[in-house]
Amino acid sequence: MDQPVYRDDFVDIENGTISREIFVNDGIYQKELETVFTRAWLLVGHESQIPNPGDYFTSRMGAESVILCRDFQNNIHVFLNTCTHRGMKVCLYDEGNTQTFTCPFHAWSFTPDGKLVGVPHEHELYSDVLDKSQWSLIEVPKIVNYKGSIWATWDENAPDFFEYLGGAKDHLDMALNALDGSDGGTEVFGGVHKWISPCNWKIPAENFCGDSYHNPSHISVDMIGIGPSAAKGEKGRRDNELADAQHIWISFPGGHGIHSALKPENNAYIESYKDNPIAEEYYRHCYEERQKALGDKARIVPFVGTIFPNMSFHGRQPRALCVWHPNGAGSTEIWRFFLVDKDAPKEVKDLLRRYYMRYSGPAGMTEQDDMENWNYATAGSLGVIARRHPFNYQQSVQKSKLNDPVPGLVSTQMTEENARQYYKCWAAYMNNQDWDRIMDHPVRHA
Amino acid sequence: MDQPVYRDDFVDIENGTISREIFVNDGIYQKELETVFTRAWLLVGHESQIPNPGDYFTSRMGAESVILCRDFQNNIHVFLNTCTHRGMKVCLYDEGNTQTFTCPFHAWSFTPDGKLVGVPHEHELYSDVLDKSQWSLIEVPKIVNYKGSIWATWDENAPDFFEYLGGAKDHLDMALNALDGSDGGTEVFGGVHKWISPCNWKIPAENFCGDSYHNPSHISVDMIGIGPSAAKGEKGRRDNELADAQHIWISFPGGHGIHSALKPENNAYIESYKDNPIAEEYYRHCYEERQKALGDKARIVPFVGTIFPNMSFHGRQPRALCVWHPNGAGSTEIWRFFLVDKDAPKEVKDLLRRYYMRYSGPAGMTEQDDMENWNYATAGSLGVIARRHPFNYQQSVQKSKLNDPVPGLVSTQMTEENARQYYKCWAAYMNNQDWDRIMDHPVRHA
Amino acid sequence: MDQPVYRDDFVDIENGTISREIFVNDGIYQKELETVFTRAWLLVGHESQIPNPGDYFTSRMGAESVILCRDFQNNIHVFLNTCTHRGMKVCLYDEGNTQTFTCPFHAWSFTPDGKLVGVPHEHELYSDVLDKSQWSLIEVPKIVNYKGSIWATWDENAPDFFEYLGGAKDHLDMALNALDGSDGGTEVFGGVHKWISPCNWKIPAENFCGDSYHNPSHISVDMIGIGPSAAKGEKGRRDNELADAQHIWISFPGGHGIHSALKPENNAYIESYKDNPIAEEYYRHCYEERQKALGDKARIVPFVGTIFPNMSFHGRQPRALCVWHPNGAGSTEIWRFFLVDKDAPKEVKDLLRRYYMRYSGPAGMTEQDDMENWNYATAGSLGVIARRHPFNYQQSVQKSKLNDPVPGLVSTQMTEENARQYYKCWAAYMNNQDWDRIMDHPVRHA
Amino acid sequence: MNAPKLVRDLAYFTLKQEVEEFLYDESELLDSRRFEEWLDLLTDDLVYFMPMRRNVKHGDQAARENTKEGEDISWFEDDKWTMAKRVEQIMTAKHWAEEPLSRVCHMVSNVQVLDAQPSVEAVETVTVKSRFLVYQNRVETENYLFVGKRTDALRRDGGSFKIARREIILDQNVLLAKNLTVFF
Amino acid sequence: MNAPKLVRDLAYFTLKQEVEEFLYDESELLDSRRFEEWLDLLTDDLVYFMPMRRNVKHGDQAARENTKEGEDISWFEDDKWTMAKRVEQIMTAKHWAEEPLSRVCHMVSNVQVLDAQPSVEAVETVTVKSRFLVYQNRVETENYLFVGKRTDALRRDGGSFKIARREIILDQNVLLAKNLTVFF
Amino acid sequence: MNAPKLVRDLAYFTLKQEVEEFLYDESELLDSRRFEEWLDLLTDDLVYFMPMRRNVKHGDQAARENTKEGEDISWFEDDKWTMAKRVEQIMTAKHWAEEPLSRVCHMVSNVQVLDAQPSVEAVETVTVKSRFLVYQNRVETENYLFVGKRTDALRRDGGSFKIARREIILDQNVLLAKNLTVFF
Ligand code: FES
Ligand code: FES
Ligand code: FES
Ligand SMILES: [Fe+3]
Ligand SMILES: [Fe+3]
Ligand SMILES: [Fe+3]
Repeated sequence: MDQPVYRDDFVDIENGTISREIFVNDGIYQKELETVFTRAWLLVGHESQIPNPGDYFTSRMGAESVILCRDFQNNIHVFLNTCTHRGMKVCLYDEGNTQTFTCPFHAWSFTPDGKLVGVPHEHELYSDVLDKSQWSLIEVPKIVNYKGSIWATWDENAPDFFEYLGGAKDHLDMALNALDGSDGGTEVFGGVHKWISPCNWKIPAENFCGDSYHNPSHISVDMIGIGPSAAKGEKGRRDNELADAQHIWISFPGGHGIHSALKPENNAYIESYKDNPIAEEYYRHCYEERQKALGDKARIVPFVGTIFPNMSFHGRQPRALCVWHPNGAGSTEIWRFFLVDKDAPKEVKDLLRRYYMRYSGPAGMTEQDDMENWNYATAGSLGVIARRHPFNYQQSVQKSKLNDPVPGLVSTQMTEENARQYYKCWAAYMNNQDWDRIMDHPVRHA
Repeated sequence: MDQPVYRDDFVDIENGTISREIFVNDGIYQKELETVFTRAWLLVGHESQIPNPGDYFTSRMGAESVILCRDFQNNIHVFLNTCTHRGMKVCLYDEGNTQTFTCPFHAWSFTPDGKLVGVPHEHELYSDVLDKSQWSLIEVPKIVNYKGSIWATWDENAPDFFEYLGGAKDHLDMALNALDGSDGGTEVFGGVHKWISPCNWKIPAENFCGDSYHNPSHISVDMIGIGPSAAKGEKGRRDNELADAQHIWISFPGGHGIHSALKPENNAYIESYKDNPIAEEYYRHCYEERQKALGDKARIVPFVGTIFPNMSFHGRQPRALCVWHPNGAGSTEIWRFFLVDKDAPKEVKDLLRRYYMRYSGPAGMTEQDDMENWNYATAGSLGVIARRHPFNYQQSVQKSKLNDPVPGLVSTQMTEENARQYYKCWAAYMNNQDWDRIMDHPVRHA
Repeated sequence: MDQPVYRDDFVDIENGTISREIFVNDGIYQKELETVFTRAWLLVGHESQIPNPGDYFTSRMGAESVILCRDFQNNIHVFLNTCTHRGMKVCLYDEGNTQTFTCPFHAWSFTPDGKLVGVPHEHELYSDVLDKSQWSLIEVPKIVNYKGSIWATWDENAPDFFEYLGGAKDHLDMALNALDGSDGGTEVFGGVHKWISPCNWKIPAENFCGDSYHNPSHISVDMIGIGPSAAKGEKGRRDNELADAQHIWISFPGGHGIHSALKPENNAYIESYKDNPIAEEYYRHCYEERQKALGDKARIVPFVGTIFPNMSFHGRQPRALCVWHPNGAGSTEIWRFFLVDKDAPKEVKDLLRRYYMRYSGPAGMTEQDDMENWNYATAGSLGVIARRHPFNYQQSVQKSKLNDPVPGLVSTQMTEENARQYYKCWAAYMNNQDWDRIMDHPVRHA
Repeated sequence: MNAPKLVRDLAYFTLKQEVEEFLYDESELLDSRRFEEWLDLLTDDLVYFMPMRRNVKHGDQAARENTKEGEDISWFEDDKWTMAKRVEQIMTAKHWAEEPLSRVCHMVSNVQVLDAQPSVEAVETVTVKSRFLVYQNRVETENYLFVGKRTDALRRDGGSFKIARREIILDQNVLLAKNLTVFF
Repeated sequence: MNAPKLVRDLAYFTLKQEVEEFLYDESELLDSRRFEEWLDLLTDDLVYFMPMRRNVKHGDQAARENTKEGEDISWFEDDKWTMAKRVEQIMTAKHWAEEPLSRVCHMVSNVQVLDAQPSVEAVETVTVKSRFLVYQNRVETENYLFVGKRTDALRRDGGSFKIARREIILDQNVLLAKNLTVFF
Repeated sequence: MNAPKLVRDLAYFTLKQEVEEFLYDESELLDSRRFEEWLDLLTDDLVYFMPMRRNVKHGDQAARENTKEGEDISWFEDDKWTMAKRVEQIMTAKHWAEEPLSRVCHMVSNVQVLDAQPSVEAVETVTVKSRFLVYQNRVETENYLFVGKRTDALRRDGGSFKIARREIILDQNVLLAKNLTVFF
């Protein structure tokens, strides 16, 4: 009844309108689980969470529980957290180290490489019928360890991760590399934020793909100042090191949307950790190191972005990897892994931890106000009359340029182009289109 | 699965049976939202709640939040409470006064006449694309202020309110006029009862359209006496001023059902506020004034009624306007506005307030027992076997007369005719019929 | 969307796979309510709960509330707990004694034989329209009192109970007879366990139809010992009187699955109530009495079993009748009636009560661990990817024999044959097949 | 800190202990359904008031958040006579909303003695604030949780007290229960 | 008012404070999962009883509402040996229903000293009533709330007490939890 | 029984009463939204810590169950400056997550005095454990229940105390609320 099948006119990026149905309709939500989350690359966790053989971290792909673990050959795997015998979860812990995953129901046991190695009374009860090799833990066909971040997809025909990521890679790199530019020099702090937010999962994903227009959401923190220079009187919620930069909004094939910035030629470092001289010194030092290493390329500095469909990152403060797990049409289970330079001094790590906690997550003074809007934007779209009135996505229509000044479909002014392209790609998944059509994008026609 | 489309045999008023499906089926509930609540006239609130320009009261139409407000030209509007940009509720307060409704998400702002007046960075980001006039707050096409009560419909083709109301007007008038008959001399008390009751919304609507047969629900209050003469030993839950009156049950086109009463020729006032001489005096005085003003017409005195689909009123004590907001097939959000004569003395207003509170609403000794029955009548009809057995509506079949002794389809004995006509009309909405068919009714053929 | 209609390939007992859909799919759950629970024989309660005329016990059939009561002619009835006028539950008590069931809504009243005897104002309001005989309480067409246990079905064409039960009767008998074998010498203790468990109802039903393979679920109680000889140092969760017995798993037409045991020729009693000499003496005595009475047939001793679809019993300790009431695809309301010999000494009854409570139900140390597995086996099967991987039912495929050494389709080793046959029968109901097809089973072809 | 102003001396703590005992004994009467005995704890001039609570903008709370006693419609604005009627109704055994009777549990915490007149030592009237959690469970699975604050005026009555005024702040807007049949 | 009968004098309040301390310390042991230490608080002749509760018609409560100790099936009717087994089971680390261990919080309120034998001054056994809210949270999002009353018989044990009898009234009919693995 | 070690003498109970008063007064400030006054109760070197809690296997609790102060990401690891900012934010009237303001009720129970330094008689710092139930209700039907334990270090401040350290154990894993805008 309230679940019409997905219709193409729901996403009309030419006219800049998108139906509210896609954010509230239970039928469309179910279809997303079947068409988007079974095919797209999803972030599962971080290598530094499972340093040793037998280590595991229980994660989530779409609405399903998965186990990220390291086997005794040091290979990393991602398995569906369900016994192949009768479905019991083989792991009810968030993390740990184990020799085998032994099911509490009938004690089938699996090694961390997924193999079914233990079947009680196997000989008497299953001789010449049960082919154990066919009943291993259900494993993702494709997985990648990218600078420590672990990604996986359920679609063996999915493009390889770097092809999938395309030009978005350069920007995600900046989140995963150390501040001084050294390759993948980050780790995640212990402690993963997990909470449930009453909004459709696409709203925060879109929010991070370049919705800079929602600044008014944060007027309260901007008024009082909560950044790393706030104690010295700076207002705003974040360091001001982008003060002299040109913000850029970039869309890429696969629906990824990035918001980065381009510093002026001189590319001067701007003091932005005034509350703490050690941090200030560290940031200045890293900034200069990065410039030495990258030269002119160092002028591009990260901000935020969304890797389709539901992973977002904060490349600058508060540096983090976020996943917006679908949890029903009107509910999202949010996970956030916080990043920091492996080699940063303790003082800097402590300052950042505290800043991250007061900025992000359910106790974050900034994100609390985002979530209030995500919540009631979803609730405000549930009704029969509301669903007759599409959302407006007309911002900066036709204003983006191709590969100028950087690769991608680029806008140098605030735009909803990233969102429009995000939903165009989403629609391709909903229509079960092939990967060519999914990855279709203006930059491909340049 | 458990949601067959609506079938015509569900409502069989000839044989006096109605399927339980219409009270428990989720699919039918969704269809009601789409066919009934998007077309019928709905009560939104009362003028006295928004006396000044900029005043607003957040109300509800069907399952959706709406804003009732007064603009600075003193015009009253009803808007859907959702931002046209991305759906955020533009108002999270129950009531107040404001210059603009400014959305917390991206700060689009709307004046109380609905106009989109503020779009941050409009020129840079939306030049020659966004036609602001097309993105005002979503407003009802039709609204009416009837003796202070505000009504609206989402259907621009709906008949005008008085045509819609038809003969039911004379009876609703009695609730909205002052006791002495002076036109619309009522106001609503501050404080609107809002609570959630686990029943299908049509059950209370039907209950008020003339189900006098459910008296046994109230045996406990009738035994102990809680009325305005109870302290003087009167039993029963209400004044006894109808002791000598002829009760009449009247159905009107549009599905409205009324239960009023006709006093004898002499039309003597009956003492019924014995606990309080000032009230007694006031009621006697008003009664006589009304008789002077209306003459023989004064013999008709109000009791209760339902204006299709989900508004009911108590014309006598405890005088109130009720709305049964659909809140899921098995849940109703009940709102009640309590009426009182603007010019009644403080003592009378106080006595009535207290009486209203002990009689009505979730703390009301009378209505508590109604709700228990509404709750478990719904629950008792959920099952597969139960759904195979329709409800019985055979009471006083064929016993009503046309326009005798008063206009309408009238019964002078207890009857389920009002309910039968109510569901016949409801079925017309469910079949998306035109207004002629919806307003079709025996009195139209007289 | 997530509710494909039932498909035949969901149950593939030849290859020993069953789709997870049947345990998690809301559409299939609805279909079960309509096809299985409206036709199969269901356990309603026990005669000893309503010893006197006017006594009633409020029970449940499928997802619906029913009243088990004894009329004043001493006949036992089962009625749907809903008023035929407008659906109100006519009984909100768990048990009691009454002259009539009088509806609180409009006071229609029904005698314990279901007749509508009271209709307020019947003559004025219903003369020559209402045929009271047609509006009795809705009664099951078939009911049986089998050794005190009361069973009913909504299908008047259902086979008679004993035909339905078939060979399973001999085994259920052992639960309902006294320990000394005397016919139906049991009663139920006061106090019925009722609780809600987040699992699909078929999982526990299958668990009791012979899933002896889930022993690992109970490793904790087996390690510590909680049985009636535990204080004397015995480990395990149950008496060890089956130590020398041959376990047998038997499937019967109608989908019933039984797990009993066959004692050796000498059929010696094994001490198993060491903690209490009186109980020990009582059990030994009954054992010998039973052997005298039954001779060689006494070698068959009961263990557990499931009578299709949702009734299970514990024939040995903790002796009980269980019902797995469907309560949503992912929720089961579990009821358990505990059995004891009418004539057992108080000491024995007390010892058993205490043992039952520490073993069974939500406070039962054994069953708690079952429920954990039932819960997360259901939860672990909800996902889109999980649903693509069927459960494994390959245990002891093709290993059962016909009527050897006892009647039925028998396995002398642990097997999932009982489960396979259970689901084969379930599939027949889902396909609305006739009773011949439903009762079709290998033993019918022997 | 702007705390209740009484000196926290021995007399104060003794009074407070007495008050706590009284409130616990009262809860016990209610939960064990000894309603008539509970009525005896109410003075004849009792005021039993529970306002409704609105969502209003920052700064408007004092003026607009709660409905006003003696002026607006509230959840309760009862006198002793009405409370007696409520009890009488339950006792008819025909009060369907309480038939069968609910299973109710009153948890009282954070007892604060805000004022004692004329003095803590010779108290006539004591003003007491407390927090409550009232758990109501009915029929098979009906379940309601009421949490909020009470401000009571207790009047000395020999060795014990009587309740002269009770103001109940229920922390809800739309009432999340079908009924208010429990006493707070 | 028919309240607990003891004189509310200094000895009474001192005893009550002692009892409150004991109950809070007990909760702390349970919530910090020091189960063996908690067992030491139970006398060897412990009776631990939690009846089931029925919906019955007005007037039948006394006779039929609760299942009967020593006669009916209840939720719990345990002795010390059984409680020890329950603890032993948790400690196996194989008790799946408590693996991983629940996060449990015991809130105790409305402590009432109903009786003290032979006397408040030289107490051997004290009868204590209290209200409880037990919050249980497990795995990711499992959440259960248990609210009700306890009546304990506490036996003097040197400077402290031991629990000789605990009767738990859980205010539910159909149990609204999948398991009862927590101690009350 | 391994209970808190202080002797339960008059001085102890007097101190405990004082502490209870303090905690109740504090709750009252929070629930009546007198946030600036509440800030005055925090010492300048305040540590306000709420770890996240993991599901880990039996035996790993001590090492892995809770996130670690000074090392991991937690729900809160705030100093006074940050708490002041949180209050400041609410006062802007633009903190959408608290606009309109929530209806909040703090219930505190099971107050235990774990330690008093240098002595109960001349206390400088007292370590207090308590249980909390925080009920939050917002807008129309938003409803959150937070239950857990607090361990506070209270520092003597003239006739009253200040909070020098508060460690909050919220008994949840995945947070069952959209936000943590309330103070615990
Ligand atoms: S479900 Fe895992 S072993 Fe059976
Ligand atoms: S949603 Fe209202 S301004 Fe964007
Ligand atoms: S519903 Fe039972 S008498 Fe009307
Ligand atoms: Fe933001
Ligand atoms: Fe009524
Ligand atoms: Fe088992």
